[in-house]
Amino acid sequence: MTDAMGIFDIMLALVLPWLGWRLLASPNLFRAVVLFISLGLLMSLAWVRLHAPDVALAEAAIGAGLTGALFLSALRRLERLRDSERRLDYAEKREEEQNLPPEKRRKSKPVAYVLALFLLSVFLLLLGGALLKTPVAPGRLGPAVAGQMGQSGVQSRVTAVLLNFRGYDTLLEVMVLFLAALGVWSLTRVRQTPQEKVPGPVLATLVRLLVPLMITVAGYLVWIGSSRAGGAFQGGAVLAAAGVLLLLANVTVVRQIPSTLLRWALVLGPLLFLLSAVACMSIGGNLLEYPRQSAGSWILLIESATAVSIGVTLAALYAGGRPHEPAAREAIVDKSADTKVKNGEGA
Amino acid sequence: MAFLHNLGTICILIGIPFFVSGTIGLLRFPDIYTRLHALTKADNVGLGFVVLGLALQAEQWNTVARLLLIWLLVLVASSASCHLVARAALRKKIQPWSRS
Amino acid sequence: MPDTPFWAVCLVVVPLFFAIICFVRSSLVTFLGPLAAWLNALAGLGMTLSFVHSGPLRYAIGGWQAPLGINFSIDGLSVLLVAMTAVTGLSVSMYAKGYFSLRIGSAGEINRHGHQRAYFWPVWLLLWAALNGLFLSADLFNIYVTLEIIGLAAVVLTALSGKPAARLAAMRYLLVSLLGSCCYLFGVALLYRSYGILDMTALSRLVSPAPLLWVSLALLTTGLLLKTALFPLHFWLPPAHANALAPVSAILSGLVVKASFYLILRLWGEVFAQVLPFAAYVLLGVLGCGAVLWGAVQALLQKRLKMLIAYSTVAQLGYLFIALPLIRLDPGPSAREAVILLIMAHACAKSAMFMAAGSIFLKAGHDRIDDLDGIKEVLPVSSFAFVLAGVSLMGFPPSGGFLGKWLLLGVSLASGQWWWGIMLVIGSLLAAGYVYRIACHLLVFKASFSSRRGSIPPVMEWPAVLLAVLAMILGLLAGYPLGLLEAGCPVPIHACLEVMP
Amino acid sequence: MSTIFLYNFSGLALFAIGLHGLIRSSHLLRKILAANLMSSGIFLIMIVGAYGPDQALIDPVPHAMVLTGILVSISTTAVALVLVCLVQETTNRALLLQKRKREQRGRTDA
Repeated sequence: MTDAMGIFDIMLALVLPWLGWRLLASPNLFRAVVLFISLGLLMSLAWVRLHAPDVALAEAAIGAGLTGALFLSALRRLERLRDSERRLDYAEKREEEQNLPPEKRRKSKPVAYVLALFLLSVFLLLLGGALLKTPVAPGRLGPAVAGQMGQSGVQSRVTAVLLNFRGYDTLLEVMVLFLAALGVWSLTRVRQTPQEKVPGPVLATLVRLLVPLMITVAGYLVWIGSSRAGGAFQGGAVLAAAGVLLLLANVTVVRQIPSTLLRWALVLGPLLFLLSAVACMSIGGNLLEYPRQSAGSWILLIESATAVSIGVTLAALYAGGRPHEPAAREAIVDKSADTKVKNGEGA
Repeated sequence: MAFLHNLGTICILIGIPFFVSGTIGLLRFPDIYTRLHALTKADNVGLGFVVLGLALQAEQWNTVARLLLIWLLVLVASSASCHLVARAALRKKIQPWSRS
Repeated sequence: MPDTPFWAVCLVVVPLFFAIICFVRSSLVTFLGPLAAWLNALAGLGMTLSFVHSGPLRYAIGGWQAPLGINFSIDGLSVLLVAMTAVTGLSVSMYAKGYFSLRIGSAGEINRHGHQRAYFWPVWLLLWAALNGLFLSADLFNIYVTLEIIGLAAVVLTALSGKPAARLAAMRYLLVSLLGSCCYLFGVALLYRSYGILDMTALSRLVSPAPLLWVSLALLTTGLLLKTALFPLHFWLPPAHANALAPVSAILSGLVVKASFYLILRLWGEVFAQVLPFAAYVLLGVLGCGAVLWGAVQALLQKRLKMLIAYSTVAQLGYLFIALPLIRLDPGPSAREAVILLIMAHACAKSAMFMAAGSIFLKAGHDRIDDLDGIKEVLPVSSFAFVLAGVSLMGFPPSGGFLGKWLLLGVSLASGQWWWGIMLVIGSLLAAGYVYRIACHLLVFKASFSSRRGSIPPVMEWPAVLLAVLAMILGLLAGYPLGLLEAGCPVPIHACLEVMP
Repeated sequence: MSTIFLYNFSGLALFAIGLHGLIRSSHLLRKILAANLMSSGIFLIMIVGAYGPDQALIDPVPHAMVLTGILVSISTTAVALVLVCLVQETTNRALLLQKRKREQRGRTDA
């Protein structure tokens, strides 16, 4: 049995870089993205082999699934843009060129490139050699975590590290996600999906069947996260997948979510996390120092809110832009500013 | 217990050729429709056998239930995505392959 | 009066909270944003005052002490940088308030849509929180997360301008920042792998020369150098800083590049100072010399005002790296003090320059240097602020820049490595060249300058003056900040047991 | 243990391939894919470092760090992809190989 697993490990360890190479060398961007998704799935197999089930879940859902969906939708958007600009003939030649892999495009290899490649490979060889020579420090923080597990309020060690011992990291991490949503919203508006594009009966049934199930699974993952693999990130990813499915099926309800509600859903997790971090101080502890008896409930509360926000945020990232807000508000602000300036000029 | 375990192993072994043939079909068949056919049909049967085998080896009932749920979900997902891919291909006016 | 940990927590929590509220209630953003800026500045002030009383300490977040949990390590260096961020950030925020509510000309001409203001504030507040978090944190991985927030927020702010050039610059900035973070993360991963610890103070006791340490330090440093834009890796900086909106440019040039330099200073000056060979410092110093020369020469050649300021940032960052070998050589604290002075003076001066340039840009409608003759007739305050900041940048006494360079010169002569001193002098002469060039156009050359555009409100002009004056008199006030620095050598971990309840 | 150690090298290889692709590819989408590969490689090395033959010997801290890292990388990827679309919108191509001069002039004509 162990031999078989050993062979499996060797194959997987070889296939991962090979796929990586193939996907970057592939002339077709669509194929590259598909290879990227399959690489993500194989990565999650590797995580399972390395006894990292939490990471495996997150990788399969976020690293492969949602990132892949983001890439595919970006690709579609790029192609649509390109199609609309086909008439610009000077661009066309470039397009042909950019679909070629870099190796074929630049036949001549300048000396600087070869030199850089050489230096890089020397560095990597050194790195590899150093990795081989240096043993992993024994134990690291593992024993420290194990020693304090009794006070963490949860049974799963990864969750304990994420939400308790290093909860501040996770707080900032949730802010990164919030920032990404802010960034995407600040850059562009969501693309209008044509009204008449209705999903087929199969997709509609699938949505009706899967979305409630996915929400249940997300809740389960958050719940089980306190004792086993799972947690806010994984649960949020499943919620996000449900959101992406709804967006794909172009369900009317999703399009009509009021923007205020969406904004509150986006910040629910970050806000609650932040407020409970501060609340811990007001009870007399440090920042994020949960009361020892009720730490489990605090963590569950934070995780649930965070999972909702992560789900909404990731789905919003997939939607790829700020929603069409009631134009009135922006217009009013603009107008008042304009009149102010005019008055100022007049005076 | 050992009997059930062996039976499970046999089921898994039966499932593997289906996966292999599905994959060969994916690689060797001429057009998208036939490839979809190979992929979904053969793989679903293969997965059924593997799940059955694992369920026979499982030690707890809730593991069996979860395995069953996984199998059902994969069935739903693969048939739905097969349908969607085929529909998209038809919309793009990709002609089904014929021997002529 | 609240204690230091309270202020430290406020410095991170308050901007985060207001960023969230600004996003949810975007109609109140004109009120909430500046309010948050004032509160932040207040927290910075409170932090500094209580630090003077209580001295350095460590704060265990979540109640978990260092190896297991994440700690704030509050020492003189971090307090100084937090205070610098507070002063600069407050001025830029005031400027931004005026900038976004001002619309000169028709809406189509200067394309600042309402959404720019709505998104500027939350992103800037997140950036501010991350800067404070970075300066306070003692944990290498936590610093990675704050670096990510800083990088992503900086990119978003750059792209906010919406102009094609800004978008391209933001794209390039994002890729560089991604590469930099990857290298940094790799370095942290390798360090954790071989030492099993993420806390910087604890790490500094464990490190010993080993192959894996060199590799991980090379990765860490490369990542940070990419983000700091040291000379050969500076290619992304000028377009990004020059094409962003004016308050954004001030933030990027004044504060964001300092964040990653601060980390280099920590790692090279404290954590790994015992094991790193002197040659490595010399290498960074040489690159710094290259930055000083290349940046200054490029700045002299620029036709656009903002581009010139951006290249001047490249040059000024070079000084900071020249100081690194001198810090290593110097037995006393003066090289270290000099580099802090240079950082603070540059933050003030460069933000002032970008803000003044933004006002000039708005008034004139362009920033071609040759066509700015006589702008002092219509914008006397901003022109004065710009030139004053420039003069402090080139190191005219009694500016902070002067004192910093003077100290460095002293160290380089005392240690016998006088060539660093020569580089400082050459760099200052070149800086004088480009500052005088602009000063001539802004203040000296006579021309009738007519602008049909509306007036620039005082809230956009005076913050720049304030910062420029501050940069100018920093040399006189230097005793106060440097006193703080001496108070706070890094706290050993066991000391926190006494401080913490 | 020895076969597990192999994953170190596939992580290293992924990092190297990603680095090469990030610098050498011209299409921005491919650059972003390459950056994702780089971070995957780093994650792999981190998790291998945390490996223990027994569940109890596994160090959970790198697992938590990698989880954080995965979310960070999808955040940056999302922003990057939107930026790529914007770059293509304004310049007709998703490349960075712009003439430097044109870029610097950009604002002057505004």
